Amino acid sequence: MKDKISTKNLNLYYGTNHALKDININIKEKAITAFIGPSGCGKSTFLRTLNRMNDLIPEVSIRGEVNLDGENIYDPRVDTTLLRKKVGMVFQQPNPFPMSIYDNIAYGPRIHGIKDKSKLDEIVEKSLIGAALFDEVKDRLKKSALGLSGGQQQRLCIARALAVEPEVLLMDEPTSALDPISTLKIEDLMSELKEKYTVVIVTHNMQQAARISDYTAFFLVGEVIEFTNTDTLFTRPQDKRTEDYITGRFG
Amino acid sequence: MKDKISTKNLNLYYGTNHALKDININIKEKAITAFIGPSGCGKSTFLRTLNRMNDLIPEVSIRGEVNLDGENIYDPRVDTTLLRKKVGMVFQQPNPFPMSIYDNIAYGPRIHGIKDKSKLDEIVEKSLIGAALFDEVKDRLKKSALGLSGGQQQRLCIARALAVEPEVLLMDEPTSALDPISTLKIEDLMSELKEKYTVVIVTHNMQQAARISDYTAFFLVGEVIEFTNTDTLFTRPQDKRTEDYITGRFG
Amino acid sequence: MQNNSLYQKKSRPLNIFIHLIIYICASLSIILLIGIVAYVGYRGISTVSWEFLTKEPSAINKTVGIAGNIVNTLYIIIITLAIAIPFGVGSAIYLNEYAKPGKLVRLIEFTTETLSGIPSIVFGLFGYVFFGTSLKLGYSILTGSLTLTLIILPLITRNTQEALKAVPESYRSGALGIGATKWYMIRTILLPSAMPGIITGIILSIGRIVGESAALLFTAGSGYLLPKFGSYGEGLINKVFQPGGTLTIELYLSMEKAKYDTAFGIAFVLLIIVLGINLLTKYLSNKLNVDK
Amino acid sequence: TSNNNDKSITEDEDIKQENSKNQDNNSKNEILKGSLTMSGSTSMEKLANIASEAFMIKYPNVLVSAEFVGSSAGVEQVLTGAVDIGNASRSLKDSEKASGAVENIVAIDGIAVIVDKSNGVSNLSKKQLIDIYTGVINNWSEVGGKNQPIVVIGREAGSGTRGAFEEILEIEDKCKYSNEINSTGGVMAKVSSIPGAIGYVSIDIIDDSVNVLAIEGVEASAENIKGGNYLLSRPFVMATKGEISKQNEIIQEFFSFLASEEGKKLIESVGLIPAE
Amino acid sequence: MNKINFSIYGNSKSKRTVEKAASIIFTVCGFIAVIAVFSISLYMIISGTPAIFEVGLKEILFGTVWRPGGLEPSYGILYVILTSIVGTFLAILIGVPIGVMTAIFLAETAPKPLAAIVKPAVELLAGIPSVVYGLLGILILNPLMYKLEIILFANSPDYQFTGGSNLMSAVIVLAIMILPTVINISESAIRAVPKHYKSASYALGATKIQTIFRVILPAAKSGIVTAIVLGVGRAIGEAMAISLVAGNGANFPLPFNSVRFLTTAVVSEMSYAADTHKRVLFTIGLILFTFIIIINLVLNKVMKGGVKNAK
Ligand SMILES: Nc1ncnc2c1ncn2[C@@H]1O[C@H](COP(=O)(O)OP(=O)(O)OP(=O)(O)O)[C@@H](O)[C@H]1O
Ligand SMILES: Nc1ncnc2c1ncn2[C@@H]1O[C@H](COP(=O)(O)OP(=O)(O)OP(=O)(O)O)[C@@H](O)[C@H]1O
Ligand SMILES: [Mg+2]
Ligand SMILES: [Mg+2]
Ligand SMILES: O=P([O-])([O-])[O-]
Repeated sequence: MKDKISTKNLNLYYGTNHALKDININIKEKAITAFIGPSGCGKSTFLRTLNRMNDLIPEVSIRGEVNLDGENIYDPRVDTTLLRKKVGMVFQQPNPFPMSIYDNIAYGPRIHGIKDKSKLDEIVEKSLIGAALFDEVKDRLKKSALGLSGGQQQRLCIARALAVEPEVLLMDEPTSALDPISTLKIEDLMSELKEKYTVVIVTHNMQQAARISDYTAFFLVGEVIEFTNTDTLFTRPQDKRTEDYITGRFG
Repeated sequence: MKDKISTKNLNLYYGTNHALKDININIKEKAITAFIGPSGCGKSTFLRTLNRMNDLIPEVSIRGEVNLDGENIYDPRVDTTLLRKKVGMVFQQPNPFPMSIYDNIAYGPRIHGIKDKSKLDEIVEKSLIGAALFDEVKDRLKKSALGLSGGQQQRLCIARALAVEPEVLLMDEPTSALDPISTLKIEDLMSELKEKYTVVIVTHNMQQAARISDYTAFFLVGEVIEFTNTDTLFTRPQDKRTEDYITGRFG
Repeated sequence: MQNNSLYQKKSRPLNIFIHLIIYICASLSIILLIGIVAYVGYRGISTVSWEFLTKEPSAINKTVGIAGNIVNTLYIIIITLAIAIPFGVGSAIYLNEYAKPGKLVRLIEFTTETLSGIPSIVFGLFGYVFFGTSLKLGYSILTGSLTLTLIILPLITRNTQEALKAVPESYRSGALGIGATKWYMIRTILLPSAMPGIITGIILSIGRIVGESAALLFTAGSGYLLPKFGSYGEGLINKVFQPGGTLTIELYLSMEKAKYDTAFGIAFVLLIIVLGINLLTKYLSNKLNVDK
Repeated sequence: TSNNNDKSITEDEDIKQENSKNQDNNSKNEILKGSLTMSGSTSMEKLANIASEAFMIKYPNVLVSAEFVGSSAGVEQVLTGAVDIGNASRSLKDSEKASGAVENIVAIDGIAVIVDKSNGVSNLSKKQLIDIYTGVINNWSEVGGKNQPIVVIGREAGSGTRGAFEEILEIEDKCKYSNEINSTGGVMAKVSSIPGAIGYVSIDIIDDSVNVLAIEGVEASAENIKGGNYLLSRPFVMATKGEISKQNEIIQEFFSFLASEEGKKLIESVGLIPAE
Repeated sequence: MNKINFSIYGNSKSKRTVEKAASIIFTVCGFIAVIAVFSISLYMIISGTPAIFEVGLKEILFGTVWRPGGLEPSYGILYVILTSIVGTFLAILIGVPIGVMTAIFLAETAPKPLAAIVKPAVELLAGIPSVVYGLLGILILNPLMYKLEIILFANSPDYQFTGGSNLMSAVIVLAIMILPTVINISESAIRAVPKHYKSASYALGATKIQTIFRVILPAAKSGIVTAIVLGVGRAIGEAMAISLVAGNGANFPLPFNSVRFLTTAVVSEMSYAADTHKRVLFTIGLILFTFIIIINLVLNKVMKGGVKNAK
C-alpha cells in the first residue's frame, strides 16, 4: 500500500516548549493508524499538524515537512481550506454545531460551493449512512443536533466530516467521551471507513488500538519511540519503553 | 466500642419524595463506616442529616431522631453551629474558599473565636500535618488555595475540617473527583484519622469501601438493606439484593 | 463532656446587630425604591391620556402632548443602533477572533472601558463641537445619534465579546476543520451563537439611549414637533437633520419650567418603556438560553 | 395677571379667525418652502414658540424649529451658520456685532420680580431690591413682610436676563445668590415652590403660580414699560448674520410677519411690547 | 481513487479577497473606540487648555471666586472641584453600603416572595432616566431640606437660606440614584458565588452572618467592585438630575450650602457663555474628564488588581 502522508524531520514548538521532536513517519493509505502514548506526549499535537489546525494556536512554530500525496502542506502556496477538505477531523468531544442535523452535515458541502438542494439531500443521506446514523435520525433531520445522545453526536460529527469527501480522516480520541455501546458502534464504523479512507486515530485505550488499527505509533515526550504494525507492536515491542507502557508499568 | 451516632426511625422527605425511610443505624466511635448503594438511593441525603446540612435545602422535612452522644440533634434547643463544629464534613468536589491556604484552614477556628496569631499558626500546622499536606504546601501557605491540584485541594478541605477539632468526620465521595494517586493518599489518611475521629464515608467504589471501612451500610431506594461489619457484608451478605449489588448485577 | 452539650445555645449579639443593620438598610432602600415607583405611577397616570400620547404641544391650540418626543426617541434609537451595531459587533469580532493578544488588544480594551466611563456631559460637549459645529450638522437628530453611538459602542462591544467568548472553542475548530474560511465560520457559526449576547447589548443600549439627557441637550436639541410627511415622504428623511428632543429631554425641560404634570406624565411613560425593555430582556434571554 | 390671561386667550381666538380668513391666501403662501432655524434665549421661548407656530400655519410648507439654549449660544450659532436666527434677551455685545451679527429688536420685555404666592409683600423700593440681592437684607420682616428668611434666586452668569437685571440696578458682581438657575422656567419653578423666595424673570412667562412685585410702586405692565415708568426692561433681539435684506426669502418673510399687525398682536398676546 | 485529482495548492483569489476584506473591516471597527477616545481627549485638551494660559492654572484650580460675567472676571473653581469630590464621596458613602446590604438581603435573607417583588422594581429603577430622580428631588427633597434648614438656622440672622437646594439634597439624590445600580449588580455577584462555598462554611459551624461576610462577600468582591465603579461613574458624571437640586452656587461644600458640581457648572453655563468664560468651561470639562480617567484607572487597577492577586 502506498504512503498517503509522510513527515520529514517535523518539529513543533509551543513558544519555547519543544512539543514534537524530529518526527519521521509514513502513514499508509486506506488503513487505520493509531497513536498511543501517555498524556502530554504530543499525540494530539502531531495529529493537528496533519491538517494544519495548529495554525490557529498562537505562538506555535513548526519546522520540517508534512507531505500529503507528495505535496508539502506547509508550502506557502497551500490553501488550508482545500487541505482541510481533503484531511477531515473528528474531535474528542462531539462538537455538533447548534443547528439542525441536516444543516450540520450540509455545512461542509455548502462551504465548498454546493447549493443545489437535491444534491445536498443526497450528500446528507449518503454521509449519514456512511456514519451508521441514518436510520436513527432520518425522521428528525430538521431537529437540532444538540438533542442527540453523545454517541449519536459523535457519529454525526463523523458524518459531517465525510460529507466533504475527505481522503484522510483524523480522529482525536473519538470515543473517550462515550459509553461502551456507542464506542463499539464507532469502532465498527471505523473498520468500514478504512475501505475508502485513510484513518488516523489517537487513543488512550490500548485495547482499542490493538482491536482496530493496522499500524500503531507509540509517542513519548514528543518523540515517536516505535512505529510498526499493530500486532508486532503489542506482541513483540522492540523498545523497552514501549513494553513498559503497554504492560501498564507507567502512564 | 461505643456508639457515637444512632438514629431512630429517621424519615426524610423532599417535598413529597420520601427519600429516607425509617433508618435505624448505630455508628461506632473511632471507626470508619461506609455507605454504599446505587445512585439516588439516599446515601448523601442520609449523610447530610447527620450534621443537619439538609436544613439548608428548602422543602425538606424530617421525622425521627439522630442522637449524637445521646443528644438528639433535631431537638429545638440545639445550636447547629456547635453541632457542625462537632460533626465536620468533606464534600465530593474539593471546595476550598478563594483565599490563601492559611486562611482556608484558619477559617473555622476564627469563626469559633480564636484570634491569637500564634495559636492559629499552630492549628494550621497541626491540621495540615493531620491531613498529610503540610510538606507539600508549607512554603506557600499565603498563596491562594485555588492553585493547588485537585488531590491537594481535597486534603486541604480535610485539613480545614480537622482544624475545628471535630469528633465526627462525614465525607461524601471524597475521592471520586480525584486521580488514583491522590485517591490512595486520601485513603491512607482516612485510616490514620480513625485513630482519633469517627469517620463516615459515602462511596461509589465498592473496592474502596472494602479496603478502608470497618462497617458498611448498603442503601437502596431510601432504605438501609444491610448494615454490618465490612468483611461480613462483602463476603457473606445476608440479603439477596446486597449480593446482587456487590457482585455487580445492578447499580 | 457535659459542658460540651449541643443544647447550650451561644448568644451572639454581634450577629443580631448585623442582622438588624441589614434589615434597616434593606427596608430603607426598598421603601424608597418602591415609593419612587409608586409616586411616579400615581402622579403620572392621571396625566397620561390618549391625547397626551398622540398630540404635539401648541401654544395656539393650547394642547400639550408628547407625540413628537416619542417619534424623536424612536428616530434616535433606530439611527444610533444602525450605526453602532455594525461597529460594535465588528470591534468585538476583531478583538476576539482576529487580534493576537498583546498590547494592541489591551489598548483597545482599555479605550473601550474608558469610553464607557466618560460622563455623558463630556460626550455632549464633544458632539456639540465636533458633529454639530465642525461637521455642520447643527442641532439635529443625526448629531444626537452620532454622539450616542460613541456612548453605546462599549456596551455593544462588551456584550458581543462576552458572547463570543462563551461560544465553545469546539465550534470554531469544528468549522475550520472541514475547511470553512474564517469569515464563513464567523458568519455561520459564531454570530448566530453569539446572538443572545448581541441582543442583550442592544437592549441595554436602548435603555441607555432612552435615559440619556446631558449628551442630547447640546446635540439633538429639544424640538417637539412631529415630522411632516412631505409629498413623497421626504419630510421623514429631512427630520433626521432637524432638532428633536427625546422623552427624557422633554421631561427635563418640563421640570425646569415647573410643568410638573407633564414631567410626571413623561416619567410614567418612561417607566413603562423601561419595564417593557426589562421584560423583553428576560424573555429573550430565557428563550435563547433554553434553545441551547 | 388674571386679566392679562383672559386677554391673551381672546387674542388667540382672533389669530385663529384671521387664519381662517387667510385661507384664500394660502395657495400663495404655499409657494414658500423650506425651513428656518433659530436658537438662543430661554426668556424668549414663549415668543419664539408662538411666532413659529403661527408662521407655520400661515406658510404650511415652512418648518420653523427653535432651540432654547441661552442668549450667547444663540448668537454664536447664528455666527457659525448653524442656525438662521439667534435669539438674545439683551443687546448684542460689541464683539458679537464685530463678527457680523446684526441686532434686530423685535420686542421689549420687562423683567418681573417675583415671589411665592404666600408672600405678603407687594412692593419693593429700588434700594430694598438692591439690598436683598446684595445680601444686606435677608428677612422679609425688614421690608414689611412676615418673619421669614429670604431665599435669593437668580440666573446663571451669561444669562441675558441676569445681565440686564444687574446692569440696571448697578449691582454687577455684587449679588449673593443662593440658587443660580439656568433657565427662566427654572426660576419660576423654584420661586413658586420655596416660601420666602424671590427671583426675576421675563414678564411674558408670568402666570398665577407666583406674585409679581411692583418696583417703586410701579406695576410691571406693558403700559408702564412702554411709558418708560417701569425700571426693569430690556430688548428681545433676533440676531441675523448680516442685514435682514441679505437673508433668504423665508427669513425676510418671518421678520416682516413679526412686524405686521398680525405679528404685533402675537407679541402682545404673550405680554410683550412690540418694537417700534 | 485518482491520484491527485486536485492539488491543495490554492488558486481561489476571490475567497482570499473576501477574507482579507473581512479582516480589514473588523480591524477598523476595533480601532473605532481608540479613535473616539483619542479624538475626545485631543479635543478636550485643545479646547480646555487655552483658558489655562489665559487665566492661569493656579487661578483656576485654586481660586475660590467664580464670577465669570463681572467687570473683573474671576474663574476660580476650587469649591466646584471640592464639591464634586465631597459630594460624590458622600453619595458613595451612603449609597454603596446601603446598596450592598440590600443586595445581601435580597440574595440571602429575604423571603422569596418579597425578593420577587423587589427585584423587578430595582431593575426598573436602574433603567429609569436619572432626570426622574432630580424631579423627585425638587418636589420632595428640597422642601424637606428647607424645613430642616429653617429649624437649624433659626437663630443665625446672617445666614443666607438656600431654600433646600444644597449639598445634602444633591448627595441624597445621587445616593438614591446609584442605589439600584449597586443593588442590582452586587446581588447578581452574590448570587453567582458557587453554592459550595456556602455549604463548606456552614459545615464548619459558621453562622449565616459569618458565612456572608467572610466567604460570600469576598468571593463576590469583583462583582461588587464593578458595582461600585459603575456607581461612582454614574454619580460623578451626573449633571441633569442634580442641576436643579444643588442650588448651583459656587460655594464651599458644607451640607447646607448651595453648591455647584463640575458637571452642573458645565451644563448650566455652557449655552450662555462666551469668550474666556466659555473656554474656562471647557477647562472644567477637561478637569472632569481627567478626574474620571484617573478614577477609572485607580478603581480598576487597585481594586480589581487586588482581587486577582487573591485568586
Ligand atoms: N495550545 C497549547 N499551547 C501550549 N502548549 C500546549 C498546547 N497544547 C498542548 N501543549 C503542550 O504540548 C505538549 C503535548 O500536548 P498534547 O495535547 O499534544 O498531548 P497529548 O499526547 O494529546 O495528551 P493527552 O493524551 O492528554 O491528550 C504538552 O506538554 C502540552 O502541555
Ligand atoms: N436537594 C434536593 N431536592 C429534592 N430532591 C433531592 C435533593 N437531593 C436529592 N434528592 C433526591 O433524593 C434522592 C436521594 O438522593 P441522594 O443525593 O441522597 O442520593 P445518593 O445516594 O447520594 O446518590 P449519588 O450516588 O448519585 O450521589 C434522589 O431521588 C434525589 O433525586
Ligand atoms: Mg490529546
Ligand atoms: Mg450523593
Ligand atoms: O435665557 P436668557 O434670556 O436669560 O438669556
